[in-house]
Amino acid sequence: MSENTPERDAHLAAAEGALLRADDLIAGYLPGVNILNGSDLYCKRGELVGIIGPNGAGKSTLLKALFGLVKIHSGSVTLDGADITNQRADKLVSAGIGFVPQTNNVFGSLTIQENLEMGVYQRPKTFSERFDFVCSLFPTLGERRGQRAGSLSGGERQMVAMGRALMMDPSVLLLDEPSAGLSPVMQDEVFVQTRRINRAGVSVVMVEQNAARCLQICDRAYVLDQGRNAYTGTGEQLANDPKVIELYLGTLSKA
Amino acid sequence: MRIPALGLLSLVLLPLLLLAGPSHAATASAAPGAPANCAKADRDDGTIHVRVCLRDRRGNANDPVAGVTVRVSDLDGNPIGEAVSDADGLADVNLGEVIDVLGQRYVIEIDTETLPEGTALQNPKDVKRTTEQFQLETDYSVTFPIDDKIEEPSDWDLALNLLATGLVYSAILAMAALGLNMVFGTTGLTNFAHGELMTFGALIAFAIDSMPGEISLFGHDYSVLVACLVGFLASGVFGWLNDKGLWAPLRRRGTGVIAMMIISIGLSIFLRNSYQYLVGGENRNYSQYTDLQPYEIGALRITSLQITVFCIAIGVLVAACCLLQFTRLGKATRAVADNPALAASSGINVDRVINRVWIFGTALAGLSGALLGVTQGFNFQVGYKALLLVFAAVTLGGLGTIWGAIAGAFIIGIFIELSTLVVPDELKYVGALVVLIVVLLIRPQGILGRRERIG
Amino acid sequence: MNFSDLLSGSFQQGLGTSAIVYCLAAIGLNIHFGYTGLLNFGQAAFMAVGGYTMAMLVVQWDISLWLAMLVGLVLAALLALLLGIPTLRLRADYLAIVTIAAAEIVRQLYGSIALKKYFGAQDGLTSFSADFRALNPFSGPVDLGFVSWSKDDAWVVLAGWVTIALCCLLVWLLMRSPWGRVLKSIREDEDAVRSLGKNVYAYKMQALMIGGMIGALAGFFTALKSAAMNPTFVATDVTFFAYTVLLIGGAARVLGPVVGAVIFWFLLTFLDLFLSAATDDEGSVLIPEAIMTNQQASLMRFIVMGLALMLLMIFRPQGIFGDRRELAIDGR
Amino acid sequence: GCGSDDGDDDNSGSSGSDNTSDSSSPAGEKKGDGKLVVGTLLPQTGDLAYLGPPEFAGVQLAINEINEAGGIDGQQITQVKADSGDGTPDIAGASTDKLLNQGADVVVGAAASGVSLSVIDKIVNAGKVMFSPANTAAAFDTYDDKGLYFRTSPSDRLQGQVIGNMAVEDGHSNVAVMARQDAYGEGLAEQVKATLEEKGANVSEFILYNADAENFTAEVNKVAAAKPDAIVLVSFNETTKIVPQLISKGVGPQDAQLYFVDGNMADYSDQKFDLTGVKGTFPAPAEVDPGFNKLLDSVADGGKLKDYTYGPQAYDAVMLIALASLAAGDDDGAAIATKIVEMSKDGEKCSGWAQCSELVKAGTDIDYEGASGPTDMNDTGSPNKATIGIQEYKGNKYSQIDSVSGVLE
Amino acid sequence: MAAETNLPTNLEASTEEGRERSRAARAALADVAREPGAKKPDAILVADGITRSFGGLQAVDVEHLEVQRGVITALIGPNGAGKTTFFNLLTGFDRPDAGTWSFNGKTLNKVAAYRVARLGMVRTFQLTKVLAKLTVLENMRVAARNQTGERLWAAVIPRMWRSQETDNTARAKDLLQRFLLDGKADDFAGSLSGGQRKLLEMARALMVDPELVMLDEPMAGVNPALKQSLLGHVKSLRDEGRTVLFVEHDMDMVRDISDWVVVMAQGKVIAEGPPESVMSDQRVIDAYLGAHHDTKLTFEAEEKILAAAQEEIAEEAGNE
Ligand SMILES: Nc1ncnc2c1ncn2[C@@H]1O[C@H](COP(=O)(O)OP(=O)(O)OP(=O)(O)O)[C@@H](O)[C@H]1O
Ligand SMILES: Nc1ncnc2c1ncn2[C@@H]1O[C@H](COP(=O)(O)OP(=O)(O)OP(=O)(O)O)[C@@H](O)[C@H]1O
Ligand SMILES: [Mg+2]
Ligand SMILES: [Mg+2]
Repeated sequence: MSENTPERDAHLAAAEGALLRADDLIAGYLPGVNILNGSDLYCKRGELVGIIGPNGAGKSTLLKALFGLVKIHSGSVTLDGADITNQRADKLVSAGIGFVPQTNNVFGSLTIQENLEMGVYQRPKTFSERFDFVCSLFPTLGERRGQRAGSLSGGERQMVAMGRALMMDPSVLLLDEPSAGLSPVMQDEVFVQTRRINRAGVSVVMVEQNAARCLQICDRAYVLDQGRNAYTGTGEQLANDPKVIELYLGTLSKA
Repeated sequence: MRIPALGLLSLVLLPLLLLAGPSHAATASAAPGAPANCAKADRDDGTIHVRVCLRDRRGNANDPVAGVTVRVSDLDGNPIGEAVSDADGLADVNLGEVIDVLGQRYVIEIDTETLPEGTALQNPKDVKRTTEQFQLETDYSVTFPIDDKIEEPSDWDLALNLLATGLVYSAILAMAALGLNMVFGTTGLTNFAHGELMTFGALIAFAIDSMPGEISLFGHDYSVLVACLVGFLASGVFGWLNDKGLWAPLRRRGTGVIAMMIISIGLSIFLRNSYQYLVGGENRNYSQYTDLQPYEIGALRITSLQITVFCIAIGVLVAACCLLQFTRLGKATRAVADNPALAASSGINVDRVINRVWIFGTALAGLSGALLGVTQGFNFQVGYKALLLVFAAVTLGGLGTIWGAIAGAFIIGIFIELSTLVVPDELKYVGALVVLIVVLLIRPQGILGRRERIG
Repeated sequence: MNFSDLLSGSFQQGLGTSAIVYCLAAIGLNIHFGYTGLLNFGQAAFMAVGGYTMAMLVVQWDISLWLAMLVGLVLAALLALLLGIPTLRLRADYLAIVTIAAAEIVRQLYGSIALKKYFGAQDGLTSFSADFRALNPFSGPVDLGFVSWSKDDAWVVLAGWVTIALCCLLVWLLMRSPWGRVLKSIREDEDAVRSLGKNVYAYKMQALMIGGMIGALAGFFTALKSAAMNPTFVATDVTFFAYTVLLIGGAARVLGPVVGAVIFWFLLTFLDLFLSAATDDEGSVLIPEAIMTNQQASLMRFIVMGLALMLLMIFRPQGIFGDRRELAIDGR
Repeated sequence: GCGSDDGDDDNSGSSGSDNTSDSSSPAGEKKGDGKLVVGTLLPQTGDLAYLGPPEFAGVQLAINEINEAGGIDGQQITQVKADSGDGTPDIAGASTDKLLNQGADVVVGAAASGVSLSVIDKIVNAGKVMFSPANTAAAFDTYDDKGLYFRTSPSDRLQGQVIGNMAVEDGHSNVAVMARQDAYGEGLAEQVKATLEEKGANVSEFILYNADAENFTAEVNKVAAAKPDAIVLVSFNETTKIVPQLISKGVGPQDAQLYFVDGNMADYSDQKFDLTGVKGTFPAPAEVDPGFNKLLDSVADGGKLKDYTYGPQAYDAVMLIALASLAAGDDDGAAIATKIVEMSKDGEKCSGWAQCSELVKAGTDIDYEGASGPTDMNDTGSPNKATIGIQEYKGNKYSQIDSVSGVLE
Repeated sequence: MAAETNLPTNLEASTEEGRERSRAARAALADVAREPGAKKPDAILVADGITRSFGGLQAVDVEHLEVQRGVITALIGPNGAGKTTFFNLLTGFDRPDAGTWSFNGKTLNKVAAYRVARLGMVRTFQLTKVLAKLTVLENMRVAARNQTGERLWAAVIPRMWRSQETDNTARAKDLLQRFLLDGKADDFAGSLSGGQRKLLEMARALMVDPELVMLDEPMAGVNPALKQSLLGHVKSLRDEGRTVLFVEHDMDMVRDISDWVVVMAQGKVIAEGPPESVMSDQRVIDAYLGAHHDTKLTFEAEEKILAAAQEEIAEEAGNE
């Protein structure tokens, strides 16, 4: 679909051998309306990839498409060389992908503990060990394990959502705005932990609106606009690119 | 799974022995009514008589009372005839030719003075009968009961019996309610065809039962119970089919819950009429347990069938609840209920979980239908007629909550029975439905439901 | 088999008195469910109150039919109020059950022995339509070529379609107004609407009352079309079939109920005529008795009806007029 | 039977209600098309569907009998069928339209009084005869039916009296009455109760149950609590549900005298419970023809009937219609209507088509004696004389042991 | 019903007079004590002794709180501090166990949520509530208040509400443009992305023309560039004479636009004051901001943290 510019060629070349790789994705919710218009993405083993972009750019859609929750009309997704395009989500989970959606990311009628149990649904034996780990990150969750997630505050929900993904102990983690709604101290915690998990060998793709922060910690980042990759580069490159700053990052946080 | 299954087994096996017991021994018991020795005269002379049959029935006896005078007069008091009761206790007064008697009215009076020593009318003041216009070309029988005071049936005894039948019915209802609630809980579908799923179980059981031959175990005939079991299993398969053939493809297409609800209405119409197509419109009974004499425990009269059905139902309910509460599948169903996309993201095979729920839910419904059929006969509408109550039960308990469905079913089932102590029988459902409304007024989320958080 | 007879017979019902009743009931439901999202499964109750009030007042108290209708409308509105006060604060599913229950209660009360002297128990009420018939402009059967009605039916049909036209106009005006917009918003998210300063409860109540009063109109026609009122006319199923009618046409569309009702009755009659002709003992038997007897043919039309309803919802879940895009937005 | 539209359309055009009201118009002038078309509006679907088959069979039997004998003046009777449903959705109206469109001159039906009331206007205003084999509601006696409504099942007043009298005669003074709450059950049960009380018996429990109800356990519990020595059960097909429940509460047929009525007198051979000793009544001639039910079986759709309720009445309805048509020399509804009452009473007694039609052709005034009893009618078109057969069960089959005649004013 | 509003009529335009007034209001804050429950010179909203508990959890326990008219007040606090619950209580979406509060001097106890909104106190939801099957534009139109056409009788006579509708539409389009949603005006709101929903929610609240607008995390999930332009818009609200109370976790935004900050923790107000003073409050830093909140993480610093983390992991692995 998308014409092959030199940048794209370079990108494709670099994508060789990546763990998770999506090529020329075209996807959308309604027939005839494509939200993704040929976006590429790859994530190497152990890499932390950030995705930023304006609202409605298709960031969440991209993650959902990777995870089989949005129908891909054309293009392909591969995991470790194997084609996983339009695979059922639960299969992807067993293949080692974890996903934290942006909205509706907790089971409201289940307790916190049950929410976390869902994270290890396919490997219930590992529960207690992972549970201790997650509780050490978010002490509130441990204290309130019996509370129904539906009655939690926005930030607490976000913790549960993140906690559920961490329970999975995945090899690739897809995060959609994990820091949204969290207090600053918690946001720090999330970023640091994400990085830490990543360093421990987990490949991470994260969508963030806290763009400055995101670019700081990620190895590489994409700027997505109208369903296409507008810019790619390392976090540092993008964070200092004046165009990116003007169009996507704003100057507020630099002030 | 295994522990509940064992529990279920023991719960079911115990009362099965009851059913096999010699409950038929009582069949040839008490003679019906009183021996009618004031038998109709074999007379064909074109006259009409007044016949008064006097019997002393105090203390459950039934002795003819002889020598009592009975007078017949017209409305103006002109005497027409009188007679004295004979050795059979019969006093017979000839009124005359049919032609003359038809359209007339008479007064018939008993002379209490002539009653033998020690006897008295049940109602001493009730000594005179005024007839309507004669319309029948036959003798006119009259009675003046000589009997003990009528003892008012005790409300407590009645209530006890109502409670017992109510419990049995509730337990059956609860299975259906649980089945409905499981499906509602996981898919959000208000399944109007649930009644037909119940009927399906009953129908299969009926089909198995009507096959020639019987199924015996240790010399006892268990055909019907085996048929119910088959109905239960077949319903599970039917649930599987339902989901695979209809609901799963619909989910895949992203059909909304409302559209699905309407589809279920269509399915209900389709199935219900198909059943009638297949088996016709009459009530039918299964081959066993339609002539069980009750055990009498104090004032309580209860049959082995009722005990068995109750135990089976409770056993299944307990097993199902354990399954839902404590197993991974149970949690998965609740997760899927809550947020299917997220459940899939957690590695749950949503389709499979929903499929399981359909299997279990339908199996429960089918068993419930089969047991309904066993306790009160089969009809193509057996499930359909219960549907409103099942809905009421589920709502009353709280939509989507396991225990709620069961609690609701018991409240509705028992209330329907007990309410007849106060409301006319024809309105017994009205009472239960009013309770439903009242409860929802006080607790809008149902008895065990929870409030939602806003913001 | 004579197809022109089949068609004319089917049109007679498709445009006839029963279609009118279900159309009106569905218009009421459209306001409740289609636009406001109120899951009213007790439309039969409003029909019952309308029909019975009208019939009862004329029969027992001998007042004018028109006055009786007015009272019927008022009582239907009151029933809406009575049902609404407690239930409109509840979640939609609960409203559904409460209204089903209410419909059942109402029907059983009308049919009960206790109230026999007012409502005639299971016999129902008759001889109340003199005032209506007196105004009949037709003096003989009406033949439109492809379809004909007896004198009385023709009058009910005429009055019915005029009423429907007026109701549709009302719905059309209401739903394109800001008032209708608030209703649609309530259907989507009550809390959001509340936060914008709208009295959600009052709007829902208004919708329930208006839809209920249109339900009462359906009740009037139920009674007038057969000059009788009877508990079986307002059984729970009536509401389900009214929903069917509504969804065939497409919810939240002004003409949805009209198209739905015509199609529903046309199909139902067509199937009946066709199948019974096909299985009739005399004439040409298309389907041998071993496969389908005449009695089974009557069932077959409901079987096919059920199937048709399913298929329609599967392949055109938005109904004839609905907007597919709208369905793709998952409200849950 | 769809091909006769032309003739019928003309017909319905000219025989509107206007004509029927002055039915005194000179005879001799024929209004019909010469071909009697009998429409049947009986339940095939819904709650009362099980009542349909015997009624359809009764109609079919009569038509066969007449047609085999050469029809009415050489013209075969044709039948058009329609389903009256149970009111949900209300398809009786549509079915009636269908019958009228197909040129029915008379409509046999409906079974339920409520359904009949919902279509009576339509039928009589079209100038057609409506003849119900099963309606018992009092409302029809006073209904403005333009003289076109008839029925063969006698008002339940006689039957109620017979049961009441029988119960007292049998020596019972403590009787429970359990009846379905509808036009049929309620009317009959009220009469039973009145008769019992008039005769001094104590009606210890009087229960009207909702025929839609799923079970009758509460009702049966109440009956049992009253410890009656006899129970009158006024019900339809739900009898097979109620009897086992009565047994299970210790008030079954072996524990208390059970009385059945026309609605539930049936052959229960396929049931496991034992009805020996149960008595019952239904309108029947003094001497029953045991072969009649077999004949019904032979014409029933889909084999042997489960019961025969209202089958004879339906048969008699068609017979009376055909005889009236023969006597009037016309198949127009209004013309038939003027003769029906005449055929039913006062004259030379006859039964069966062969015998009666001969007499009619010879110009004799006949008194048709039906399969369901004397079928004498009063001027409102309801039976005013009836014979009630008293039946007793041996095993689960019954036979007539006696009969009682009665008259109604 | 229209009479319920106490709003000055010319709020629309951000007049010089308005700006002057808001400057005065801000200036008046200078003298206010920097302690929880401080008295404000011109309080639009006053809450007293409000408590709400869920089971054993005391979610809100506010002794006294005043919100100054005509300024932007931020409400911050750790997750689960009770901010949203407090909003719910104030706006009638939930009932407190105890307490009284008033808006513009009018006591709001037991006042229904929609009346609160009509009085001029409008809130948004943290978890957005868009009207999914209405278009974005319709979402906006619904919000306009005092619509004649929303009365049942007037609704059937289009003449009575046509012109008003035109005005509302124009205003709605204008707002949508400011929130970069004009391109989506005719799409169903249900098809918006997470951030777009936030924007619509805010735009819609403004469409009500409120005197006090309460935003619950309006910027969470909003793109930084857009956020920046929206800040200007929020500030202009103040200049129009409106009062803004918002909950936010983005400290840049709080610092940038708020005139006053209230800090909640565990249901209680623990600190109040201008942004700088509050953010240097040690308790606030401990409970909420965390050590790194203003030291922008440099890549080197980050690496250090990570190295420590890795060591930790290695240690853990060793322990097992
Ligand atoms: N309905 C409820 N049932 C039980 N607990 C509740 C309920 N609503 C809120 N809570 C609890 O009350 C506390 C305050 O919640 P609230 O939503 O007000 O927090 P918040 O300050 O808005 O947090 P955040 O910044 O994360 O949105 C939380 O701990 C939450 O779990
Ligand atoms: N369920 C849906 N149906 C139809 N359209 C949708 C749906 N979800 C999102 N869209 C549309 O797809 C586009 C991209 O949405 P997406 O959620 O991917 O954006 P995003 O980049 O994640 O934005 P944000 O930062 O605001 O979350 C938007 O224009 C939105 O309107
Ligand atoms: Mg997004
Ligand atoms: Mg919050």
